[in-house]
Amino acid sequence: MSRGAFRLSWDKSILLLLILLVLFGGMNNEYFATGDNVNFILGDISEIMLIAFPMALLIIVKEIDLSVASSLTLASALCGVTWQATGSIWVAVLAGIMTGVACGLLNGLLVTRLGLSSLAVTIGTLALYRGLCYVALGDTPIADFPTEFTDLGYTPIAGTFLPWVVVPMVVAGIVFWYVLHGTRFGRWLFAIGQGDEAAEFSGIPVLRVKLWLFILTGLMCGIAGIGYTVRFASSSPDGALGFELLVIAAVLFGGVAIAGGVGTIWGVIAAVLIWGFSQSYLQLIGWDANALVIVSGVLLLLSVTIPRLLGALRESVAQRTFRPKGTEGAPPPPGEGVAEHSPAGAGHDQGSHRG
Amino acid sequence: MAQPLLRISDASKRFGGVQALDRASLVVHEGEVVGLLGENGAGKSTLVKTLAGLHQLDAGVIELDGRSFRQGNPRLAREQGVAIIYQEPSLFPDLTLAENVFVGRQPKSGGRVDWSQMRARTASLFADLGIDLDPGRLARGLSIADQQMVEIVKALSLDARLIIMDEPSAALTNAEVERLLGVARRLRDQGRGVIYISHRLEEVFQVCDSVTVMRDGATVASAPIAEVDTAQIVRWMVGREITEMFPKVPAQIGEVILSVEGLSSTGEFHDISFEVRRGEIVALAGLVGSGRSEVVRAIFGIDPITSGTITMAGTRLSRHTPSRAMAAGISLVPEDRRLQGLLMPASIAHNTALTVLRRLRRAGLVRIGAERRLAEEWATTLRLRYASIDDPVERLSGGNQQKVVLSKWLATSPRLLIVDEPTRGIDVGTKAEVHRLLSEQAAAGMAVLMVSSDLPEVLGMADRILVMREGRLVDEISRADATQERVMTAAAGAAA
Amino acid sequence: AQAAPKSGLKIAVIPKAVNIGYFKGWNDGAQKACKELKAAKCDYIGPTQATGPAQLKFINQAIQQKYNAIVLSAADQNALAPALKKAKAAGICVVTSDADVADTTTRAASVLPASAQRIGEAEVDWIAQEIGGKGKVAILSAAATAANQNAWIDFMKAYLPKKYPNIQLVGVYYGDDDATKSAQQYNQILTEHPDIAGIISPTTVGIRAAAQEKKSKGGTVAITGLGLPSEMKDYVLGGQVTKFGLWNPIDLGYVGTYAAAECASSGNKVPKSFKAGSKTYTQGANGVIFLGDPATFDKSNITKFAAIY
Amino acid sequence: MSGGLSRVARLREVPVLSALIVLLLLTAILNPAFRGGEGLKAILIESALIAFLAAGQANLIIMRHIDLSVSSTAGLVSFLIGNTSMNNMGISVPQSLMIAVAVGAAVGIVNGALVAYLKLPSLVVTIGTLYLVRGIFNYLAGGVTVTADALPGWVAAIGSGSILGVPDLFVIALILCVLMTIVQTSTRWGRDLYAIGSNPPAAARVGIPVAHREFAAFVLNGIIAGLAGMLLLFRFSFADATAGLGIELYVVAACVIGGVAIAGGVGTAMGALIGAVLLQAITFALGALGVSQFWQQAVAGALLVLAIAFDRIVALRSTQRINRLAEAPV
Ligand SMILES: Nc1ncnc2c1ncn2[C@@H]1O[C@H](COP(=O)(O)OP(=O)(O)OP(=O)(O)O)[C@@H](O)[C@H]1O
Ligand SMILES: Nc1ncnc2c1ncn2[C@@H]1O[C@H](COP(=O)(O)OP(=O)(O)OP(=O)(O)O)[C@@H](O)[C@H]1O
Ligand SMILES: [Mg+2]
Ligand SMILES: [Mg+2]
Repeated sequence: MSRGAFRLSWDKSILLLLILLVLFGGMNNEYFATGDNVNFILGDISEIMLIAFPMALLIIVKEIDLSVASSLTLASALCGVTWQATGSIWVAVLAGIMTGVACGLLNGLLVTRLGLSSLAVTIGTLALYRGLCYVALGDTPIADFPTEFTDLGYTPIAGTFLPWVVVPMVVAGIVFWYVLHGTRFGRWLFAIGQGDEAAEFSGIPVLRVKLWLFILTGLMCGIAGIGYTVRFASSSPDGALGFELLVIAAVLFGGVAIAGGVGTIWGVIAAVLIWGFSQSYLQLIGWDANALVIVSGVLLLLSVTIPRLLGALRESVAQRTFRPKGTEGAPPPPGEGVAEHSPAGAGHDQGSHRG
Repeated sequence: MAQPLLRISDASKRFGGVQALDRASLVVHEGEVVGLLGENGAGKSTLVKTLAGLHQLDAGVIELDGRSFRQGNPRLAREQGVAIIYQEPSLFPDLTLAENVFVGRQPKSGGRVDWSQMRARTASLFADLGIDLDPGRLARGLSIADQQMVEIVKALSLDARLIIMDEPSAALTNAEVERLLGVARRLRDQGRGVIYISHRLEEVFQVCDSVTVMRDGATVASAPIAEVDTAQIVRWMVGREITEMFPKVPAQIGEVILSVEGLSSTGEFHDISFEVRRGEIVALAGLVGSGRSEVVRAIFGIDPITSGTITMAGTRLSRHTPSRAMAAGISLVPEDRRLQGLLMPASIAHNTALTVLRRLRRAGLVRIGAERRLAEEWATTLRLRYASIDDPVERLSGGNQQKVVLSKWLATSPRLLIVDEPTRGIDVGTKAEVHRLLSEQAAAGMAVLMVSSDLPEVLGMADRILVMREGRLVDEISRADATQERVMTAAAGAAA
Repeated sequence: AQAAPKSGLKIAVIPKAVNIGYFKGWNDGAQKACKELKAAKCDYIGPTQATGPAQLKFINQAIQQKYNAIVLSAADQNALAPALKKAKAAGICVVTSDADVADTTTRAASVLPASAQRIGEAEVDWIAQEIGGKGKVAILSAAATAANQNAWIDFMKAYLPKKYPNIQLVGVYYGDDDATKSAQQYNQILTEHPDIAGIISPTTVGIRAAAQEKKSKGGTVAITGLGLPSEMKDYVLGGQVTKFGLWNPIDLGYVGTYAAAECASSGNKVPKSFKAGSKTYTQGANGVIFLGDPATFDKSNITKFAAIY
Repeated sequence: MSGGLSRVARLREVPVLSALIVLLLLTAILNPAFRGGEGLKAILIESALIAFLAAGQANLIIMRHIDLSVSSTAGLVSFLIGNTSMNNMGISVPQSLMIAVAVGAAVGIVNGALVAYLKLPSLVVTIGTLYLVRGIFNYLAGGVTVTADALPGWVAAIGSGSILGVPDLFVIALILCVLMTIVQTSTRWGRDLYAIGSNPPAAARVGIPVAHREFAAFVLNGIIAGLAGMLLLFRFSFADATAGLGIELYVVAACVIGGVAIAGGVGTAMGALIGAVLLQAITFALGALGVSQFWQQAVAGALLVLAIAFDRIVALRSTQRINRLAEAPV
């Protein structure tokens, strides 16, 4: 028999949760579902979203990048410094993005060429890049950007309530979704996460793929760094502090397994949106900042606990229901090709596997 | 007859949708080696894992020494006198060999772990089995054969009443297998019970006192060894006759496909030169550690080489990587299927299609339907036992996993198929199928390079045999001249 | 000429961070003003981390919930500009209190303790007095980007060579307003300059950390700067610190809230001069209202003030 | 500590220790002010807290786990003890210990239960409890600050005391690390941790109660984090809502530098302690060498990366050498 046309996996559940949240919030708080507030929320989550995409890919291949907040800030810093030096905002934006790419490249080279653990390396570069921000900016943040540039941070796209940062977010969302779930490269990523040696033996250039992922992460940090500069109309060396754990938390909340090999882009999108909308809603109904921090923690814990408990439940039901022997399960509906957030995927070890 | 050491009756166990054990039974007496046989996926490992405390039966009775056996905990199983050598070696790479042997029950003195006593006891166990390894070295980097030997020592050190060996010989070559059989006999003579699982029937006849055959999770027959022959066992196992073990199809041997010249890799192998032709099956024989796997890994571009050339169909391969090797038409079925061959948590479909995704794309997107169809076709061709094509391969039995690795590489339609121990852990029925498949592929014009430690397989399948010893090519034997003695002599050197 | 503030206003009181002791006092002042003004509500909302981006959420909250006015201690002088522009466009009066923003057009007025020059020079005078006008001095500041501190430090640097040529400034150290980091920086100063005579710490976290380190390790280095009397009492009585100063955060919050209410009641402009409680305050250049010189604390008055803030 | 493994363990720590010594010597040569021993003392004081926490963290990293919630736990404990003392005009040592152990164990039990028995990934769980505990902590603390005058005398006494010239705080951390190293290298419980980290499924097969070990190590680490909260209070005689913020990554960094590899199965608490000292020594040495404030963090970061790379290379070399020696004919 068919296994049911629709299997409620974690990433789909939170998509549902997101819709419920928006409906519920809109009905219960007059300020919540206004265009203006949505504009703000989308701007507020934009950096997390932009970096969560490549971070999801990195975690799928069992790597991680803790230096993203520092890379973002360094990109913003170099954007500012270049703006002051050249007076051309285009050159400055390019310099910022290239800085991000350079940060990612260094991480990638250290991890793939020297075979170091990415968790350890990026704790190191986290400090390094942050230090370079201070070297670049000293004690004076740069804030004399042209107003046309910084106005992009709060004027909506003409005729809508959407902020301009929605553009890179949507583009990135589509590109990442396409690459991860549709292409051969995406399959490679899952393969590397599920067994990197076997992937190597299958002709996948594992190290090169990982290097590209780190560079991609750097690129997205660079873009997010520009967004950050715009939204806060300044480059400051102490921006985005503690942001890395937020990004990772969002990615994991979105159903990407820290043990690698499992994850979806829509799960990540839903997770980041839920985080943004729920924080806004709770704030609007009067919860204080401490409560919001607690909610972040609880959400994260639930994101791993619920699928595990559901998985256990499903297993025990499967044990009891009789399934005739030799019956081959009918193929699930098309479009189900991606690995789901299964209990097996959320394995308990986060270190790299080896033989 | 005296009360048996072990009596299992009506054992049933279900994994999700798979009935792994279906009222199976097994009896082992003191001083007896019982051969437990059956096709891949018949339930042998599941049955013995229950004895090891890893699984708990859904139904059934286990009696050890007339007392009810307490299931479900490895420590408990050990305390009740059961030791097991698992099908897949599982050592701790960061611990020393001595600690690997005694892990979880390290000898203590004064409340602290007594390292020197542990080393000494391991050294004496090693000496007992003629193992030439330092108990103080780390397990990391040990060859599969050596890992298997440490596993054996680990089980022996337990001083158990019932010792289970789940395909212990799969990774070993003849000399080590001999030693292993010696150990089994000695255990029997000491009055212990031994369960010996193997797909190599000749070993079973050498060492076992009786055989029990399983099929589809049930016990189909049990008999003293003297009352059965190979044909009978095979009939019980697969439910039909197997007419020919090595169905070699005569093939037209054509032009040179692979040509290797002066291939060297420091510390691994030296000055290897040979050719493989279209339609030809060339076997690479030798003892464990002779460097055969290294050579084929280098040809596939996994390991770097220090000098020499690799030429495929007249084109010299440079800056060699696995993807370039694949582009040149080379496929490699690696020796360690769990680590190198398969993505264990991924589905059968994903594993099968991984090597041919390029072909399955439309507009840059992988077609999921085509992927699944491809996998199903290969599953049918190789008679894979599976529930759903979307099931993770980790749920398959060892032999069925090996079939998935084979389909994954045959799907690439390679010009040169390299297989490293292709039938390790595969049951007789499937083995014959694999042989037939290799032979057919060769007949259809594929060149095959086969690394194998299974001498009958080498002799039965190869058109030409290359023998390696200590990283060098020492002999080349044509099919007509090949005998067991000649291969062994070349492999072991003058000393043998 | 001044209209009485209308009652029933909704005012958001946003500190740099809700869990810094200093802002408790600041908020006390704001709440006192609110009661006097009969405001509908004065909500003390703010982040747990003192950064501009974290404050942004709360400015947005005030905009969404249509507060009439915001009293803000800006954690970042630049990063809030876009948000404040938005608030202005939404018709909300923003008055900065305690810490101002760089772009003064984005807020209606600012209530500050004293001019940066006065504060910087006063601290230099305190240390010079204690070390006898000569020797090595270091500054233990908050974050390298802290706008207030940087402004004061600039004036200190200009004033020192002019007034006290025998005092040598050996460096500025940044403790990031973090107890751990500040203590570490104190030790760093002493390691690098064992002959250091004095340390100026123009931040409550820094001066307290320095005093605590001196108390636990002993030593003769003179410490002064800006600190909360309640946090410093022990060290003044214990002799680690002779004299330090601070304005009254309660007053800052109090006057800031009055200014915000005035603004919201009189067409989004803070009147040139207005009354808060019994005193009248007048705007200076750029809409800045100074409360006056910082108060100084020593053995004679610390116990009294420690009970207040 | 005889036998092969402790030989390897010691070898893993040699490179870090030599890097530390070279760094200290170099600094002392270049800056005379550093020679007085005050610099060394300052380094030891600053590294004590990180080293103390690293002792518990090492157990987890050895098992391929991680606990990022320690900073929140330590902060909460330091505040609770301080606040209790402030409200009750003082607090006794046993009372403080009780708070530390109770809070630490509570957090440890939550982490441990979720990781060990529900088999949830520890990184996710402990980022979750990091936020959760920090949120509760901030909620309780609000804007309250606990100052030195509200604390009993023994707090300051331990914080500023020293034994034979070595700061008390460091002595406490050292004792814990030595004890933990003995547990790790010479008890079955400790050896089980290495087996689990080296090959988790195999550990279950040889009958090691993997979940119980994981649970116990998390609870132990929670308790150590709780006790670290006391150290935090000793150190600063002060507590507010920011106590301990952000130190979790330093703890992990100390372990990694000290040879406790993220991939599991290797390293000891002593190594982590040396790593913690090296981490602080880098910062102090840069200052003493006159590196500008703005460059210091960048250079420290670069050195951190170098240390990680260096340790990795040396570790590879020594493993290879040992195996070569072992394979040589006897
Ligand atoms: N943990 C598990 N989860 C799900 N199914 C399992 C599990 N272990 C075994 N099975 C299934 O149970 C059946 C019996 O497997 P088992 O490993 O016992 O076979 P086997 O006789 O040892 O085969 P082989 O000779 O290939 O090793 C197979 O169909 C296998 O897929
Ligand atoms: N995957 C591996 N990783 C690291 N070292 C390996 C690996 N495989 C083999 N080796 C090492 O290379 C040596 C040569 O073993 P190799 O497997 O090449 O021999 P072989 O002749 O192919 O024997 P086998 O029958 O085991 O395949 C072994 O002693 C082992 O130490
Ligand atoms: Mg089996
Ligand atoms: Mg081999």
